[in-house]
Amino acid sequence: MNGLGWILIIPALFALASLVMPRPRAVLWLAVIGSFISAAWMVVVGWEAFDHRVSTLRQQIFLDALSAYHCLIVVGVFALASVYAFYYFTSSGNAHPFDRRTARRFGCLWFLFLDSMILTLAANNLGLMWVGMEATTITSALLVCLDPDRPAVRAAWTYLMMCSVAIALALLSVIIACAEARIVTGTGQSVFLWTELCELAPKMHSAPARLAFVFALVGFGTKAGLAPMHGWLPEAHGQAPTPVSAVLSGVLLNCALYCISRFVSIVEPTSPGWANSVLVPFGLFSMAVAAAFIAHERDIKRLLAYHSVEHMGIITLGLGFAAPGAALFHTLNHSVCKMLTFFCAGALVQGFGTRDMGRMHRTLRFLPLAGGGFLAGVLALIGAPPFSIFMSELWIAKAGILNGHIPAVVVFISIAAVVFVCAFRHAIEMTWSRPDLPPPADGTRGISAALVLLPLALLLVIGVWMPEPLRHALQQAAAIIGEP
Amino acid sequence: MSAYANLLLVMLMAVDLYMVSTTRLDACIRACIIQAMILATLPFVLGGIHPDMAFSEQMHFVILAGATQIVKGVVIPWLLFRALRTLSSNREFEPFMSLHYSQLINCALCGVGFWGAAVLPWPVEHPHPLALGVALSTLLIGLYMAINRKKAISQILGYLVIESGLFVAGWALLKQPSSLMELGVLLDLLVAAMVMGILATRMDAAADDARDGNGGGDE
Amino acid sequence: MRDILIHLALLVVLPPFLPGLIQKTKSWFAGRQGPPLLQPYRDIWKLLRKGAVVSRTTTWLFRAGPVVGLATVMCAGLIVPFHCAKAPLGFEGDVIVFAYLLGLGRFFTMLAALDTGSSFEGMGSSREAAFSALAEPALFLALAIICIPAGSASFQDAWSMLPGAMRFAVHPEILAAAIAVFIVLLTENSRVPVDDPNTHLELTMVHEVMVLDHGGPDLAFIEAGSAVKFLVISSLLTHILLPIPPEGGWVGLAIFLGGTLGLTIAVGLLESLIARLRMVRVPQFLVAASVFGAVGLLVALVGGAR
Amino acid sequence: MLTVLIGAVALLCVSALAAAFCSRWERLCLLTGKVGALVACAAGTGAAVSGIVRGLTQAVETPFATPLGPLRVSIDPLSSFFLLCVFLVSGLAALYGIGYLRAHAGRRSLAGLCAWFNLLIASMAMVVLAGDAVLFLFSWEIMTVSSFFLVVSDSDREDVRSAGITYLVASQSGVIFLFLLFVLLAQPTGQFDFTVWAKAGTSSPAWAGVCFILAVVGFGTKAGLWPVHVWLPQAHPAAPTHVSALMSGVMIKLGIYGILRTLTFLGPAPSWWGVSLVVIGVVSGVLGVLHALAQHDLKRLLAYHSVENIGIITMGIGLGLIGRSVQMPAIAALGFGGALLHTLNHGLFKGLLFQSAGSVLQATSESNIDRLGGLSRRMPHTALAFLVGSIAISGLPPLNGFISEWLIYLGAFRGAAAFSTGNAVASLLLLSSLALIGGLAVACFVKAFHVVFLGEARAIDPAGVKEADGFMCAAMWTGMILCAAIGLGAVPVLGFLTPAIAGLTGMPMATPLDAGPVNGLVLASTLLIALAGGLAGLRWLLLRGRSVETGATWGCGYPQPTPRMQYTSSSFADPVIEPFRAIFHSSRHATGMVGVFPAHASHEDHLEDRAQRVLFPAVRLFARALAHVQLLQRSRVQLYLAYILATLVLLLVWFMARGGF
Repeated sequence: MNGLGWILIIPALFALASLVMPRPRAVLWLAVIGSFISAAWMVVVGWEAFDHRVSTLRQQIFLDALSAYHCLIVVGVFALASVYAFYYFTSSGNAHPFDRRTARRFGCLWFLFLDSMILTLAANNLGLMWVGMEATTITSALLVCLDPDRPAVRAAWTYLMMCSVAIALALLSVIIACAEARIVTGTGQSVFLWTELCELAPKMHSAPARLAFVFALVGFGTKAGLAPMHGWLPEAHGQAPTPVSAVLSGVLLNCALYCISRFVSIVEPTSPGWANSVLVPFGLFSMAVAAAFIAHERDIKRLLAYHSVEHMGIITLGLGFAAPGAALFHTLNHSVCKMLTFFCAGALVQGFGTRDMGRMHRTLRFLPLAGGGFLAGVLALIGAPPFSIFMSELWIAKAGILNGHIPAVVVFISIAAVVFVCAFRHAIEMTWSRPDLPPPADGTRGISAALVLLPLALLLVIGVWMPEPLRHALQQAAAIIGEP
Repeated sequence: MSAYANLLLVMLMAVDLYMVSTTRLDACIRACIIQAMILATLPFVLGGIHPDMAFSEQMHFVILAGATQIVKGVVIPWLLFRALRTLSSNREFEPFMSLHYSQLINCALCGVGFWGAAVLPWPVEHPHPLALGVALSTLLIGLYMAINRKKAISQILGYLVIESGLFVAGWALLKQPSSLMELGVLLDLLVAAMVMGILATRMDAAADDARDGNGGGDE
Repeated sequence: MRDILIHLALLVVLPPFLPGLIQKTKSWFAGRQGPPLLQPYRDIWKLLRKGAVVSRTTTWLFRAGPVVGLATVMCAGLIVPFHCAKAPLGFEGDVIVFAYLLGLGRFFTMLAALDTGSSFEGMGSSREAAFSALAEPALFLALAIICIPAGSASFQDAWSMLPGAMRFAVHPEILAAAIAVFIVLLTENSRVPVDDPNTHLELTMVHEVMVLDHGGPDLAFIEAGSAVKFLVISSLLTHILLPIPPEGGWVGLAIFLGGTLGLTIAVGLLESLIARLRMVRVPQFLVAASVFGAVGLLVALVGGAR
Repeated sequence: MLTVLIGAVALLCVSALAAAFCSRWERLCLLTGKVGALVACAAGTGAAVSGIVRGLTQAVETPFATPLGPLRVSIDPLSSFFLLCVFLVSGLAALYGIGYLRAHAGRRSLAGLCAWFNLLIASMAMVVLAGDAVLFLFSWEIMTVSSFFLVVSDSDREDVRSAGITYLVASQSGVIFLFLLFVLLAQPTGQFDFTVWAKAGTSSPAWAGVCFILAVVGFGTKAGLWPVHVWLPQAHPAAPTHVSALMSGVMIKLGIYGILRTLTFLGPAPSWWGVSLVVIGVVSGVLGVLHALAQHDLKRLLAYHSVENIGIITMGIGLGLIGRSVQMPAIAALGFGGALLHTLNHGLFKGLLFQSAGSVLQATSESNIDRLGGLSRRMPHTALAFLVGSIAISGLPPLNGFISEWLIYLGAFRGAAAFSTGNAVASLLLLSSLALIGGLAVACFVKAFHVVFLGEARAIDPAGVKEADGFMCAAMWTGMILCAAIGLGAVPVLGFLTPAIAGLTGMPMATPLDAGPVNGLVLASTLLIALAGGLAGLRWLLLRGRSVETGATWGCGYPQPTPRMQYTSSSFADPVIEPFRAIFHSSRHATGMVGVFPAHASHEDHLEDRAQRVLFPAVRLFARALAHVQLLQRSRVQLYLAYILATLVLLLVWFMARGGF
């Protein structure tokens, strides 16, 4: 049990610790400290994973470049979300009081959620990965209904029901893949480790592998929020407390796409290019559906949820265009940007006391930090240039054309433009509309400057300059998915 | 041995059809218990346990069967009965599709299940005639139960039927127990059922009535 | 050098004679004796020695109008060849400068009229704007017909390329150009079918009402300007219709003078014979000119004039 | 020289940030913003001029690598000419902005305005300096976003915001075409570098045709070609004046720059490209000037004139393309030279017109010109500026507008004689429509000038009107001097042009446009001015001794003439528009005379842009169509489970139907 095992144990320990915390603020402090410690440990362990695969527990748990890349994004977003949770729960704008019992429940579930995500990403055994996925569903469902009011519970129910059924199908795909591997090994021993599956992949029959991929796509696709199975996403994000929805849409969707990319590298050797032809329509359909909803959505958090659906569509498109480097780069940009916009949206909701964007007015003047942060976040989200999402979208478009998907690129760019206009219109209406109305009740400082400026700075830097370690990490991770 | 297997699989199908056609929730939960018992014995019949296997492997079978029986047959029904007591009514009033149509649809779903088992390229050398078909049919019936029913409790039941369908498919495809996999599945099933139970009761506490899983207009 | 002197003499001396001739033709045709031929010279001389009455609402533009009007027309006179193919200021592209100089003159005349702020002058300049906007394409199409055989946009090349004898047989399209230029002549100089120069009812005027408020030297400049404009545009027509030898000389001068006077008499006759068009019909009249030009061009392109 | 340009752009960005931060001290913010802009523009203009004169081609790569490789900044004669336009007109707009914004100190946040203004200039310069597609798209989008924020700057008004949204929709749909164009051009080589593209060209003539169409539509939306010009008349009245001067003086020219740059990539051009550009130019020109005639708002009128002048520039480019496709470099040089010079000229005189319109708007705060009148006595400098601008934009001789139109005319005349029948018809169409445009432009600007500046004040109190302040007059006077300088100094200016158009026409750099006729032209202009001066002196001499009384204007004996009886813009324009009424969507409401002594009669006539009546409802329809998709999401878990089942079954059936897995 070298250092790798500890990445799972540390969050579990903090989860237990937070059950015995005396006061709510103590829980929040614990959350912040715990997430930063697990982040630090993950960096220590994960760094060498980019050069060679690190594994433990008889190969059951491992970290290769792809999972290390995703793990780093998860712990990074988690750390900042914990800091924001401190501001969110201590400020006065919330509907339900943050008493000791809810605080403990929140702390425990918060770390269990982190633990299950790390388990999913670090599991070499596909069954274990499935278990981790199911665990994330359960913990995040309970986090969504932290406030015991009716819509939140119903949203949590929808989320739990839908994802459990979908992940059941994903279990079927795991079973099919392992059964096929067992036949191909000829030893009669059942094979569950992804690394072995990968080696056996060229010898597999193409038909069962494709069947497994179809089930995996439907199962994990629902968890990733790909249309038409995205129904739960706006419900869950709309009702969840903001730090939870920030993490949900920031990193949880990436884990689901990570599982799909694992299956892509299994299917790829036997039927090259077939997986892309399946992923591209899903990506485009998700973007189209998301664009339609973004145009007329009034609830600020549901709007951001639909943006998540759109960007998951773009990442799937990146995978479909056989450009995993661009898709992974876009995953990083989207996580950071979505986190930023959710923080600012949360502060705005607390400031104005409502989630309806129609009733938020002159946000730039009354809540300059949150309003300005939200405007910049939306600009970044829709691909305005100085920020990095413009660069990753251009990279994906270029890859699409070079691989001959010209009609798909045409649709991709048109939908991106439609989303640009619709989202920008919402932001403009919020920032400058209705000068006559009075300022919101309490302009509480729902957010700290660091939480807004740090992600923005990161987005700006990556947008213009690709640092060497990031390029190396992207290259290694892309090689695993099968950069042609 | 396979004769018993066919018998058990047919009994499983019968239980599924019974669950769909009843509107009383407590009857459904009892049907679940029966289903759990069938699933517990199935590995012995289907899995090809034979006397000359090593003692530890045989113990493996026994532990798994015991665990399945305990989790699916005892703990989860107890949870559901507790949830049922807190909810006001015991009867599922009007599912979306009336019972007659539900039964017809279920037969169609069984047909689809068997068609799928036959046509789709499943990775199994010498497939058991019934196993995969029954597994898929159970899966589809469970999915249909979740879609058609309004009450939260009956949706949990639908989810359980799906899980049992998967269990059978697992055995049909993998043919021998893999400890980590089964334990993980059971554990998750247990926790999922527990959480659903809690949510269902809380929904009842928060909502005026648990009549519909989530009917009523959006706010 | 001799030609340039003749050209300048023609430009300064000849123009006022033409309105006098038109007036004489009309009165002769109406059976009355009419004012003497040199009357316009006397009018201009009289006006130059008078004072001026200027409206209170006007600015410096009102005074600049007539000055720029005359200057542009004189400049256009220097560009257009009279009795020979070469003009004192001929260069490639002078065809365009000629047309736009007339435009500049019109621009300042209209602004000077509008400066007084009277609704009648507004009416006159709005009609002038409408008609000249439609006349421009006709003029350019005609000029294009002329310049196509030469392949370059200069009067000198155009006139010297046109064959002396059998002109209309070789280039039938220049007949269409002649008609178009004649219509433009009538419009620019506000002769009868488009506008009646000596009507007294302001509501019906176009050009006259624009110069209503000018007096003294300004009016003299305007009178001289319109006379020179008549000579300049008619010189185009004479070059199309009559075979003026490119090297000019006395023969060229004689043909040019005969052509110009003949044209003036023709305009006078036209004014006596037909009444003016209704204000609404004038745009169709001008579009007809453009159509003639376009047809001529098609003939030129297809007929192998190039 | 490239370092000076990059330094200028950097200075602009720095001053933008500085202005944004010191938003509390308005004077300091205005100072840093505008002085920074002026210094940068001066340096930029100097560098651009030296670049043109030396015909320099230089490139440098950014040391750091963006995700899509290092960015290239490059300059060649064509881009240095456009840089000259960008920096010259932006400098004038910045100078004007100082005076214009001082009056707005109280009402609007100056920090935002100055910051976005400098960022807009910087991004426009970067678009021209971009050596590869990534930097081009990067700065193109920043230009769009910063100009959007400038248009929406006084965003309290609802119509300003809706105009902003219209502008956003138009520019984004243009960006779709640009994205596709650049990605398609990158296909054969897989790189975004312009020099690689110039050598490689496109894989097949068919693809070249597709790229050409994409470029014309994409860049045409920004340039304002018909019918994708609809955002121009919406955006300009909404934007503050010094911004609309910058936008229509410079920003729409980058659309033209884009088209020219793409032409250098697409290799040998078939002649149908040139003909189609001529036709588009003709349509834009004629319809632009006709719609300008029908306008009552000064800035909207000038916006439509931008459409007209862009039409003229496109005609020039079309003529040049035809010349190049039939290997007649002389005519191609005239076409491209006329188009490029008109780009610079239009930047100057359009900026001048917008600046004087802005001074009028600021002095009277009345945008409907039918209520103004007689302002030339109170605002002499502004009146003179508008007059000079009008002469220049109508292309009348002594000034610069005429030089560029004259070049295009020369090319058209030579083309008519030399081209084959099809191309000759195109050049004749160009010829006649340019003449019609010239005539209508004269009518339109006579109308605009006299309604605003001449006669008597119709519905405003002229006493309250005061002349624009020092900076604004300085900007206007510089503009006037530049227009006259280019008008009279045509020979050196054409020398400027030859290196810029060498790349386009494929002609070697050495042969300048044949300067012979240009000397004649300059001689004619100087002669004209001399004659006018002489006659004015004669008039002064004659009237020196005599009495010059002033009396009331002759009203044909009407007892009580009132200022409202003067000709207004609609009455002046009516006879001109009458033959072309079918082009507009006219809606008249007239309450006729009733009874023997009619008490009240009213006539109202609205002329709307047909392209707008088609495009706006189309966009609204698309937005409403998006609303119907909402039904998909009715927060029922059963529905979503059904979706999952349906997707799974659909996928399985789809793959089974395609012959098994």
